[in-house]
Amino acid sequence: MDLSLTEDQQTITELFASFFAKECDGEFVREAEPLGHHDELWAKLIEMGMVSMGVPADAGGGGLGLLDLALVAEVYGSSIAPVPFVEAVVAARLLAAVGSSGSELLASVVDGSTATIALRPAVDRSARLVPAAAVADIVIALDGDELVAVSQGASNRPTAVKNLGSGPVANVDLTLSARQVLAVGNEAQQLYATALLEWKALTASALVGLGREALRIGLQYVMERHQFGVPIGSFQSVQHRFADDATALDAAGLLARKAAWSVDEGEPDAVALVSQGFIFASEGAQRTAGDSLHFHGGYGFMLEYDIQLYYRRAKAWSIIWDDPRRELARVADALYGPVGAA
Amino acid sequence: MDLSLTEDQQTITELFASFFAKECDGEFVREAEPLGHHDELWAKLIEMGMVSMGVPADAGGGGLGLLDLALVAEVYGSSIAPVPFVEAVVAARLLAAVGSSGSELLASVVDGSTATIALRPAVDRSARLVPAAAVADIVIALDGDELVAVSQGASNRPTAVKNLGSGPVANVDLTLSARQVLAVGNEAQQLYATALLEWKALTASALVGLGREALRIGLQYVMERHQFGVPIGSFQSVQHRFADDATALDAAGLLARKAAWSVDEGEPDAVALVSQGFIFASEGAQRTAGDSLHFHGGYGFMLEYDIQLYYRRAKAWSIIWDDPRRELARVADALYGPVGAA
Amino acid sequence: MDFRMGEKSDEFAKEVADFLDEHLTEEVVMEAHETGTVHNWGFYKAMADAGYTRAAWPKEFGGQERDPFEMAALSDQLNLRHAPTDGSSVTLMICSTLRHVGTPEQQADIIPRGLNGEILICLGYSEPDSGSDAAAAATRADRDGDEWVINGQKMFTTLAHEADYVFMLTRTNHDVPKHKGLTMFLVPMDAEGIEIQPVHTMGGERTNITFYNDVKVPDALRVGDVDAGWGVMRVALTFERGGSMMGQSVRLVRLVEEWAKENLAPNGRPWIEDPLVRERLARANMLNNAGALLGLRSADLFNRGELPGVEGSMSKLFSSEKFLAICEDLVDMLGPEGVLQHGEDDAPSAGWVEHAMRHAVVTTIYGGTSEIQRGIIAEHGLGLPRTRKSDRARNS
Amino acid sequence: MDFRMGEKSDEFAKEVADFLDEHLTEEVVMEAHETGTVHNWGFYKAMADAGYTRAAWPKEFGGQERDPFEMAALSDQLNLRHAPTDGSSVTLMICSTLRHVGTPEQQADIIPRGLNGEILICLGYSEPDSGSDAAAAATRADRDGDEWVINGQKMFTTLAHEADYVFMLTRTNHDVPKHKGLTMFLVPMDAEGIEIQPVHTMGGERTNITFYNDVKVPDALRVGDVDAGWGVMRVALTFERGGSMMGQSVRLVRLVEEWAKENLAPNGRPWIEDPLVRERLARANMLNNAGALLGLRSADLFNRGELPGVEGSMSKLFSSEKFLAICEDLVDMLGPEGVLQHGEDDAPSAGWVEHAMRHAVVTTIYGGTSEIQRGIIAEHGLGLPRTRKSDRARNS
Repeated sequence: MDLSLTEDQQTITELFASFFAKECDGEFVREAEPLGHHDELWAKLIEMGMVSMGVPADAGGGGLGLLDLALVAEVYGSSIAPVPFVEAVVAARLLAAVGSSGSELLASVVDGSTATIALRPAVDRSARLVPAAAVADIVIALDGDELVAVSQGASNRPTAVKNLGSGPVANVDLTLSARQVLAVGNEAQQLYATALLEWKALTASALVGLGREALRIGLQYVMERHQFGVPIGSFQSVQHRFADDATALDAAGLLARKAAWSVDEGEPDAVALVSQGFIFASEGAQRTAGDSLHFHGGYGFMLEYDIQLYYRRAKAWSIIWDDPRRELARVADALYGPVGAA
Repeated sequence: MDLSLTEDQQTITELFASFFAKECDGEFVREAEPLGHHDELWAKLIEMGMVSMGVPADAGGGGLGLLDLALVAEVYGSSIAPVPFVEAVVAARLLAAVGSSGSELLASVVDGSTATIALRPAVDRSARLVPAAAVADIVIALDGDELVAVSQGASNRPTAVKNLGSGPVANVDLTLSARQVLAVGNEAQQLYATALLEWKALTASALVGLGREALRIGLQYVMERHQFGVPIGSFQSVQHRFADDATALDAAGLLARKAAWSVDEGEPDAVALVSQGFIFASEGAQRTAGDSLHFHGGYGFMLEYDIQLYYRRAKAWSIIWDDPRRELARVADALYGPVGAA
Repeated sequence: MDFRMGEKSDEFAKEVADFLDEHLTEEVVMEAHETGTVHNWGFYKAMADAGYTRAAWPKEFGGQERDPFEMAALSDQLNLRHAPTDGSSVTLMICSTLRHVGTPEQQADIIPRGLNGEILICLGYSEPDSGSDAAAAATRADRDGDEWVINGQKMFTTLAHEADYVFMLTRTNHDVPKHKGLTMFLVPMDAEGIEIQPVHTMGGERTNITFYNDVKVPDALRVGDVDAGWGVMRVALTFERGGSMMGQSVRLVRLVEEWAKENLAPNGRPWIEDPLVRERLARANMLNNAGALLGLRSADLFNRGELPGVEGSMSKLFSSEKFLAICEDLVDMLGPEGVLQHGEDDAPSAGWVEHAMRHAVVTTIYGGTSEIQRGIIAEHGLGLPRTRKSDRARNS
Repeated sequence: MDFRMGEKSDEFAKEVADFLDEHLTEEVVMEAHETGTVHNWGFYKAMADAGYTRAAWPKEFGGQERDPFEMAALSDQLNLRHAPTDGSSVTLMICSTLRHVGTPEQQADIIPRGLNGEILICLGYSEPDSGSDAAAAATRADRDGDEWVINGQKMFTTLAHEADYVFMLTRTNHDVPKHKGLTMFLVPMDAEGIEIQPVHTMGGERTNITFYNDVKVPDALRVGDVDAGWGVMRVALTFERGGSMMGQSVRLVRLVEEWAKENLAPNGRPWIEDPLVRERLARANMLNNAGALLGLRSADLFNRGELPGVEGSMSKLFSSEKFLAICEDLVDMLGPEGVLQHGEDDAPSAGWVEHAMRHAVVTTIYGGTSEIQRGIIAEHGLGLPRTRKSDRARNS
């Protein structure tokens, strides 16, 4: 066992951390609302290889594993940058995994196009609440028996719905754009399941990063803010809640990393671990952002303070997948088998 | 609306409060363990009319309503006296409600016999985990289609099981003692349901009393106990948890009283309110007893300190009924109708 | 002991419901939602005309002399219908305060206009460096003959942009312990030197920062004695405490119950048959019932001529914390659909759950944070010793 | 980054499992359970003979030089099987402390006997008036030539009735700040003037109060310098910190999983198909996984030659609080059957859930309460300012 980062992992996380530190502060995030997307920033990140690095080397990418990407996702989550990193990289890897049927689309992605993935199978040829769909060139969805990709030009992209996390979430009518079948049947199901697993793993890590930054913002505030003649960070009620939060986030970070690692390694408990990491990171991020916002007092609610950006996204990034208790039921399925299977 | 006690209510609660204050302290409770019953104390309470007061006047009792009894149950809960007050009074009222078929047994109860009630229908003629069954003369149970009473002599009372709450809980084989049918069919079901409703309402109030006393014990301890040169009750972490506990217990007390009142008044939401009062009082009592014990530090675990008596009973009195989440499902049934009924 | 609200309350509730059917139009509700200004002059005036602004007031003020349970019924109805009463309730609170501590002239001038729905008064307690520690207020008022000159800045002066007066805490004495050098004023918002800067919040509400530069206020608008402002503010607080959020929570849970009964889950059955939906709604319903009783206990105390102190803190603490917990839980329950905001056609419960969550957090802050309430309960309710560092600050 | 425990650990785990199959008999486990004395001399000796007492020790002590992950595997196996190691683990902790701060004579005398499973050492830190505030110890040691005379009382001297020594914190200087007047001793339990009073606990464990009346101890048994006891105790603490309860929790959840698979609910299906059972076990499993990683992080730090400080506090805090929460939740899940204690034939999971709940509460107390751990995390991990009143106490 070795919990330290490799040199490569350190290099790449520091690269993105310093990029975000320079290019994307709270003000920047706020200005990109309500759409929650910044084309120029995203173009720079694509240029840096943020998407292609996750594509296998034999498909022309950087060949990073899911754990490496999870470490980047932590950094991304801390910045809450208005770019669809998780969706784009997961969709790109999926296109690589489908083989020849996806090679043309993959090439366009490596070239700079943005793909995303619907988190739920389409119903009546419509995929609901797809993250990044309002800014994506390609939307991948499971449509009945088929795994399909629709290519939407700038003109027929769906409008984002007004949403809690100010993300470019949209409903996608799969009949409106050019539609291409990537895989069918069992293969389609399996590819799709793997992509969702990766999406959850990376989003979990992003939530860990988000939570850590929410904690940092909160700590800074309670050290600066004085009431009753002392910094409010000296009150035991503040200290103890942040201590619990920091502990939960550290545990969540370890669990999310282990989950991503277990997917890379093909460990038998990978599915359960990814779900657990996702749930636990969601809880940690939400609680920390909530506490941090609460300790800001009235300032926490002002749109011009950053912490509200984190509070809203902590919840939105979690539930855009599902009710955490439904996800807990899936953990049970993974651990104990589905009901009635025995 | 009037939330104050009537003069009669004040008189009766003070009567029992001063009795318990004189006759039953923590030491007394401890010495009655593990059986959790004290014959002499119970005899005195029966003598005082603690059971018969709950029997309708036309059946020779004191005719108190459920709300009155709930107020006494609060006092009883505070004392955690080793006597089966809730079971005995509920069973007595049930015997009164069945009419002539129960009149002989009722007479014996008014005369000093102790009855109890099985909280779950019997399975294979056996009633499991019946509170007070190890010390009761009469056990009432729903046995298939029939509501029955078995009269167990001192010689064929079942042995108490070793249990968390040190209560005289036992499994009752309904074939071992003289068995008498009190009611059958729909009538049996309804009588039984009412008795369980009353049991829950009174146990909820007992749990409120238990929680309040656990709080009082904890407050006294944190004022006396000094660490770092100050009473530990001056630490914010202690204060804030007890403030939350006190608030929850006050709310639980009001809810439990309203629930009992609503049964007396035949309010349409009585069933939901009783379940809610039970769940909420359970949570409040458990959390308060847990916090109080925790703030005792190592002393909380010593058998010779009283708080552990409360901690164990807070949980045991709750779950001897059921998993609180299953009870929450019954709240939903009461509020929204059972699933598939529409 | 009787838990029925009583015939008087029930009848009044019906009367108010009819009133709201007529006057609380969808437009009124939506305007408040969209602008974040939770006040509507027309609705305020209609409330006044119906006598509801003075419902609890004595006959000499043209009041209806309604008891605390009728007032609870009024408040329930307003909450259930999402009526925009932020402005009127603060104004009426200050009118009540003036009735106790105002000069005869202030009472004659201000109270009737408040009760008639003609003026709005906002609060000027918080400052950039004093929130929970309100007594640390630094905005200064300096005497200049028969006038006072006010300089400083106030935070969260909600509705200042609509208000006629700000009820303001100022420092008039710098040489005494902080609680003893404060004075209250009713500052006219049209005075020279006031600047209002809008502040928009996560909950969609608009509030303000207000700046005061050499604002001149006649001594006649001082409320209470010089340097006795802390006492005046405490009187005002007694009319605020016990502000329960359970009414908002009841409204929300009803909306979600309706949604769950009327909408189908993927399995083709109504959501209300889903175990996770049922458990959550049953629990929310339980918490609402418990919290409502804490609020009614305060009403019961008022009704017997007692002042709820700790009881009010318990009600505020419990109702705001549970309201927030319920909101966060119900948003989870909705899963992905929970992100949709009001205005999206297919948002469950018209997006009000999402909106309530963004709003609920602030209820654990304003009117005394949860931490302040817990401190009050611990000290005054449970008899635990002071823990706050303010001890030292106060004595220094 | 690699999350595999590694081949060495896996092999060692198997070896230990085989050892436990042979030596950890049902009788050994049940004796500890029934007497509350969580120590067994025979098992301790067997552990020593197998080299496990010195598993982490260097070759010069006959040790196996196992790395922190192998040690984690050892600890896992012992926990999973409920081995009675309270006595041996404290003894070995003191041996480690002596290795760093003991005299050559103490090292030569005590360490081998500890590693051989021949002696038991218990802890004498807590007193009636000093628990979390250990530095307030009042038990005094007064010099008398080449001896010290000890007078006082210690609380929670667990296993004192089996022990050969008590590792004791005493006050030797009354004229300096409280942390600076303490000295540590290894007091032989057969010395004259020691009285042991048994204390029985809610968790079924036996501990003791010990009284010391003019107990004479040679200076040779002083550990560390005079008045330097606080530093010695801190060395001992570094060997204790990070004590994770997750292993106990893993054992418990496995037992309940087995119960749920093997027993039928009233509907005739295995309990493991019940949604409320599934959700609870899935959650408990998640918390165990998260907590185990916090523990392994400490091992990883040790493995790289670093000392886990805040990380150890996090592991202790999380694992004990979650262990307790899991126990309370699983007891709820069992409903009425959850009241049944070990020894009742039909108790689910042989009553171990009920037992674990009564035991788990104390894990949030001993080895530093949750409040103490949160304070350490806040101060040393998050850089927040000291809040404890001890500041003033310490400086006074």
